[in-house]
Amino acid sequence: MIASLSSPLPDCLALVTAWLAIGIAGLARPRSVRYAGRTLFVVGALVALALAATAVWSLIGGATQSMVLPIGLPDLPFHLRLDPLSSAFLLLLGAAAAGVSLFSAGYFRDSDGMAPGLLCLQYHVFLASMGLVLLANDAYAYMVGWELMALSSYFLVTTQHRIAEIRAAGFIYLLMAHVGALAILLAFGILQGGSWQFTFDAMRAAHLSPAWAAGAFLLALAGFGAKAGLVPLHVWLPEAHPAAPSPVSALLSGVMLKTAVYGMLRVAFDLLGHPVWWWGLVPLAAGLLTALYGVVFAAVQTDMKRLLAYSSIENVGLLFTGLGLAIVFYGTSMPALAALALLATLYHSLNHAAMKSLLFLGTGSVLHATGQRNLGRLGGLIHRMPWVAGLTLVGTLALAGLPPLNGFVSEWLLLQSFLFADQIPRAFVDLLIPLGAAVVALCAALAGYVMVKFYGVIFLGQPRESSLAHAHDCSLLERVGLGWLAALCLALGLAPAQVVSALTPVTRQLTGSATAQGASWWLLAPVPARAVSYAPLLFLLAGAAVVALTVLLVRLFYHRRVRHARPWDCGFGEVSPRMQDTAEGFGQPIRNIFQSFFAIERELPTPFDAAPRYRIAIHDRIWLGIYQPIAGWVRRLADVVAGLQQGRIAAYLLYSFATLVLLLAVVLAT
Amino acid sequence: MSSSAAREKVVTDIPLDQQLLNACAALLLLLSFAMLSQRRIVSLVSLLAVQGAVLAAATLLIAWRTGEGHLYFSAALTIALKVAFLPWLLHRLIRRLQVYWDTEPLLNISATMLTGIVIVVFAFGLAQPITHLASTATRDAIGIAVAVVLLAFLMMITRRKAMSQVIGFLSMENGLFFGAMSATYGMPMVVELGVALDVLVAVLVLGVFFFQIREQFDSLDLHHLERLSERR
Amino acid sequence: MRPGPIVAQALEIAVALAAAPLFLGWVNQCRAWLANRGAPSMLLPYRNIRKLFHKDAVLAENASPLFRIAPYIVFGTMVVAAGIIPSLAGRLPLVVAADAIALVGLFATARVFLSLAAMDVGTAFGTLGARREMMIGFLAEPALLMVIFVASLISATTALPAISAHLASERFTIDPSLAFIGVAFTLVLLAENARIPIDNPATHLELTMIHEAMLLEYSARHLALMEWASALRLFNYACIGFALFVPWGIAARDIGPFGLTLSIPVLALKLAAAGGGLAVIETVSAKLRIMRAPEFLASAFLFAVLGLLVHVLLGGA
Amino acid sequence: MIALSFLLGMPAMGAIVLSYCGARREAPEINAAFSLGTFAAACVLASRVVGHGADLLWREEFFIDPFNVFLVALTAFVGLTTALFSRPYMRVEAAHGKVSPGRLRLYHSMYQLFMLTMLTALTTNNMGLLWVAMEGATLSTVLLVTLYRTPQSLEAGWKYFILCGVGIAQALFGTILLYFAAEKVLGAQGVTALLWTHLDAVKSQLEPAVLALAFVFLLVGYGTKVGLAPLHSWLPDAHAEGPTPISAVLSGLLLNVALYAVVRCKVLVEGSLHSTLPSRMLIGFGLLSVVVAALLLMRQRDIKRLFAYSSIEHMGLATFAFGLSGPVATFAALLHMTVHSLTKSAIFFAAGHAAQKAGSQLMDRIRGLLTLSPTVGWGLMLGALAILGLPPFGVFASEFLILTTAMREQPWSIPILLAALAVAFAAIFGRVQPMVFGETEGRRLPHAPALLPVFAHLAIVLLLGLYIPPYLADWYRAAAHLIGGP
Repeated sequence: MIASLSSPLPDCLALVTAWLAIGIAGLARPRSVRYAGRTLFVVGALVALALAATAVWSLIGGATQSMVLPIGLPDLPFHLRLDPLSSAFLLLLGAAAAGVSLFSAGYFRDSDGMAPGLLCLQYHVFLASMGLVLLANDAYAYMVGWELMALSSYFLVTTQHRIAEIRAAGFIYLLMAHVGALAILLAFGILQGGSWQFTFDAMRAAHLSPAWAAGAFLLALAGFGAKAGLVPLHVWLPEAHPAAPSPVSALLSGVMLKTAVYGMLRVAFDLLGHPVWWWGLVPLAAGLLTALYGVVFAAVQTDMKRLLAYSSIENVGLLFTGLGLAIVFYGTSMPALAALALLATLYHSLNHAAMKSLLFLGTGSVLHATGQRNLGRLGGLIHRMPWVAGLTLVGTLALAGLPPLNGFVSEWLLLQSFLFADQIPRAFVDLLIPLGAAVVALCAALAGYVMVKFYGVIFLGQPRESSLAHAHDCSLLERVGLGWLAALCLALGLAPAQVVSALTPVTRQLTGSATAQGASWWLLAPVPARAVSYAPLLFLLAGAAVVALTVLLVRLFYHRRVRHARPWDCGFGEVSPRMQDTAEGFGQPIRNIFQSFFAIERELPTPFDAAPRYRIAIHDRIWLGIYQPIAGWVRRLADVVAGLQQGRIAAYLLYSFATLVLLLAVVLAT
Repeated sequence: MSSSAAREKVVTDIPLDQQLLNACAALLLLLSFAMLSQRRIVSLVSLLAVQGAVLAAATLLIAWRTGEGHLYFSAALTIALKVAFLPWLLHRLIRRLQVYWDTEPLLNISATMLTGIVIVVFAFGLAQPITHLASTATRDAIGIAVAVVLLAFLMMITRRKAMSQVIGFLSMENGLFFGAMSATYGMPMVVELGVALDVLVAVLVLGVFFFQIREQFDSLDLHHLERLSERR
Repeated sequence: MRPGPIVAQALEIAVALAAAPLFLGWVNQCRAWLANRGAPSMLLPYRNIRKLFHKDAVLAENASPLFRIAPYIVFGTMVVAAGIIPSLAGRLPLVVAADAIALVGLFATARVFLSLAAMDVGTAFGTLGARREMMIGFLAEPALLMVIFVASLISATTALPAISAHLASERFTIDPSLAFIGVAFTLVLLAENARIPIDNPATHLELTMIHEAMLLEYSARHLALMEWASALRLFNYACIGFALFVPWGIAARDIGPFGLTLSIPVLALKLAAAGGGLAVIETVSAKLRIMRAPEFLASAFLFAVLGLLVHVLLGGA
Repeated sequence: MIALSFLLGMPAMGAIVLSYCGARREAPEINAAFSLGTFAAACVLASRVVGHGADLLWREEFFIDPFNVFLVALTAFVGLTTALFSRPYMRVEAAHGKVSPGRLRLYHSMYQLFMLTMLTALTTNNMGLLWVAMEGATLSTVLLVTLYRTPQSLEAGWKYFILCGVGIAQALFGTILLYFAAEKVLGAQGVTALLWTHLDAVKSQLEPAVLALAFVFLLVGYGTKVGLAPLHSWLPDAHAEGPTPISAVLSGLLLNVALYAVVRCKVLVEGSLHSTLPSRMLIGFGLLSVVVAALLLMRQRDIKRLFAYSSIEHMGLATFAFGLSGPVATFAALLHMTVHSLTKSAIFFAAGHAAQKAGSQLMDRIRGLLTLSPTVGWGLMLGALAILGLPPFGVFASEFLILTTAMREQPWSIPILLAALAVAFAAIFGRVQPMVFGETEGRRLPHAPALLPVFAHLAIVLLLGLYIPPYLADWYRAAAHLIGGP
């Protein structure tokens, strides 16, 4: 049936290649902002839109297509495949990249450390490599795309390479990415199952013993977890995301993290075929831990991009929670529920792509306008930057998980799927998993806290620095980019039924089942047996009607007189910006309540200090407790080995001699 | 065990040439031990020359016994290179560079000797499977060849002077040559020539080296050459 | 849709709008009585609101549009919530729009806007109030969600009318977990509505106040809407409590005139009792230091989680 | 036949010619011209093999089969590009007064001689000649390592000489044992008993006990030249202290050829032993080398030393892969040899320029290359990323195959490999990044770097990562078949 249609896979391939071409075209005039920045990025955005459209079309078609390219290894040319799962993530890529590219077209300046042409190349290679990851149907193509993605994004992260911290961030990023990639590679090594065919088709057909299969699953989880920022493999994320230019942070957070989710879904449901239920407990537990860890750390950050980065960790945690839940359900023969949990994961991936990209772009505009990332030096920007403030508010509310925006929908779906966890026919597990719902609820509420802090400190209140008075709103292209993403947030929030039905082919592909969808186009009712429903449009209309009616009535019966005066503040005389809560202050309750999560380093002034200074630094216990000791061990081991290489030729001869004698002895013994 | 077996054979029906050959082998081993214990570099060179001479004698013996023409050539080469040229060159170098004594070796002499004996036992054990298979008259000498090689190795490890290390290296070459001789009556001619050429060039290069080292450090003591290391 | 349900829906909202200040007045009256003071009129909240509507609005110079919109949004969300919660009848048109989880989301929306508005002017008290409100929020919200979660597990749905219908039908077979979540819910209700022991609605003492601190910059009609919204919030919470714990008397199926006329007096009765109970709790407990508030709410959260465990352990099978 | 005479004759002539005129101003060009001639001959030879298949020449003393032909082509190619690179590089060294005209003559002459030994070692069918050529390779380069006559270079040269000399002596003993075993089967004519093709034909009849011992000697001998831990100690010193072009050819060619010798031996021994003992030894040496090199990488301060250790690591990986046996792993190992050789020499080119610009080989002194000279900076960065196994470069392709194979065949080795690769990555990348990126006080140097070799190599490595031409793939397959069995 697909053969008769003109085919979306070649179209996708062409679009991905077009990205590459755009990137290379950037080298033609590498120094020209107008050419490489303004023009090519807009073209790239159009390609992204086309890709999103193709993906939607393919998703609706619901069929699977594959092809083979004449490049790659001799026995392993690049295999490509477009199926509902990859279509869904291509849609995510295209939709988010469109907004980010438009924004970038207006964002990149000449002074950003790297020539615009090079940026353009790396940026579009990054996009194209993500496309390749999503289209790949063999391990080699997948890994090439995967590592290329890491590499190109590394260069983007280190755009401002003259700053030592940014270099350090780039280093740890690429290191973790590489180690993770090795783990994934090894997982593929298991998955090929002795057939030495590294195509995904062969892996689907391979039969693995339970131990091997579990090994592959866990390796894949480690690899993809490292890319996604799953605790304790998250350490690179809060360093790299803030270091990157904002549009890149947006792509990293919004899109690249999702490729890890894609990979995990691909391996667990597609390549392994029949995940065992207890496998799901690992991502479930890790996801819950990650979510809580991320959001708690987000709440105490003072750098706006770090805050968002930690919030990304939280959301990744939620994604893996949903994924784990889906595996548990699927493994215990409850495919319909697995489909529900999977739906929550997919939906949240889309949501997070839209809202986190939006927020990172918003911080980019703020950064350009003020030169500040530190929350302690921002404030009151809603007056100077109304566009950015307005559009960012949408993202903020969405990320806080408030109805009727999109963040709430996926949260709702996730909680709904948790509601069935007590039916899992495994003793004790049915008791433990519902507790996960409590963690999810806590994280969702904390996310609200974080977002109020984020928005309130940056945009509301009084400017904390006098220089902020010169802040300017963003350019037109940036507005368009932000607007596109905000519109996505709204659309995803208000039309859940449509999104769910579009995602149904994916859940059907992976679990063989699908969530039921009620007949009403405005009503999301995935579990008909339970008569639960959510209709954001109705909801919004009712709310809007009430508000409108209130405004109308108030004006009708009373008046609309307004006087302006100095803030009252309980009659306190002078109101200065320094009297507002700082970012540290806003995080104080969280610091107290979740004290055990942090390694806090405080510097408190004594009462007699002439110039009192209060400083607080919050460190990651995992970094201090796991990574630093490992580095220490390796260094000590290196010292030992280096001691053997001591410069004396007699010793070296002795090594040769000993080796010879040892090997001879071995041979004699056998 | 090998020595006792050999002795038994000596008493019985071993032909003279083979007895002579075994004597050569024993001599070689003895010379190796002598080199291991010798601290005077001039004497070391002399011992090396003697070792070369014994080697040449053994080669001639084998050549006479088997009638293989190329072995005569080999013997001639050995005499020219290892008895005449190399010792001459080394003596010249010693005189030019004024290095007559090695300093105290890294391992004291008696310990070195003890280790040497262990090595000889090991080498004989090692040679067992080869000896069993060899059809040559000289097969019992294979173990000795291995021992000579390993003893030269040991000597290189324990010495502190560049010069004595080189002598150890050449002694090792001798052991190898003897091994080839006793196991297979020598290698094909092309190879033999190549090996000889290599040894020659090696010694020439070494000579150049000595002058360079001497020029740089005013001594040939190896402790100058222990800077490049991974220790900090 | 037939006109019947829409009329019923409108009626429910109207009742909520009207009854909310009255309920607040009733609670205050009870408290005064219990404290042996002369009680103000039950209608005082109405008078206050009316007075405020008449006044000129005074805005801080640096207030942003967000500050002016917020009261309408907060008020609007509370009204919509009132339309969703089955206070009088079950199957009303708005009910399908949101289940209990969405309801929690709705409350969160109101809270976020309230806090953002409080931060807008940039005064010390505003931000302080916002921070404390969010702190209480992030602890109370999951507790409330857990309460609803347990109820949902019991009744296998998250739609509030269905939950209350299910609970109402389960006559006298009390699920032990309900006791736990009942306690949790009460604690959340107290915290979320700025009651003692977390907050004192009657004080403007800077160091202890939460809710009032956020409203300091508001005046006139904006303040009126905010006050009305908080009255509505209390009312909504009370009605959620009724739906979960005293689910009788709600017109589950029949939303005709008869069912409604029956359920209005029942609701009034429940409100009266609840107001009295609330006043008693507030009178006998002392205001907590703000640092203790997290412990208070954490215990609410833990009670709810315990309820969950008890349910899965005992009731689930 | 003629092509082979040219292949070996070109460098031989070059060595003679340059020993007379190697100090002239145009000597670098002459050097490059001879290398070009060699490369052309290699191309002709390769195309003949494509056309006619394997070939025995000159009374079977020399042969061309799929295994060595691609190494010949590779060697000639890297020889050519290194000659091109050394043109500006050595000029600058001479201009800085680091080398006198006499030494320049020695350098050029020995360079060609080294190429001759390499090509001889590759093309000879005679295991004895192979040994001679390997020893010749040491001798021709040892004086090049000490070209600068600094104390360090003398020390490095001495260690190189002694350790490799002793090592190779063991290989000679191994060869003797091999001959001894072969003589039994092939007769004592002494003509054919050392010819690899003949040995290969009768390998199953060779005496296993002798061959096992022979293999130990050969492995220790040639393994010293491969730089397998713990025999590797000479390698970093020699690489770091010699002139950069020599580091490039040592790393890119000598190690390959030594490994080639090991593998030739392994084929014979494994055929005789019918056991996996040789493979297990290779696996052990490979793993140990990877681990030791990775740990020592952590402590490097000298840029060339750093990449010398990286060579040990990669040779270890290739050895490991040969040890895994089987067509896939062997294919991967051959590919790894190729791409490592190309990448590493490219890195040495870039590192040489970088050190020249900074006036020091210490990495702490090399900063902000991207500002000083973007092309050198990018060359070094891309080269380092390539050698670290990031796609789409070819090293990734081979590591992909090696790791996936190891995962199935020797899963116990995986944690070790993984940890070592991670440590190596951190060590190298952590060093390269601040050299390429960051601020610098240095000024741009007037002379233009020789970038064609760097980017030509990287381009080929990139190509091999994405597309291996069919004839090359066929060679690899045929070679893998030859070595690893079906």
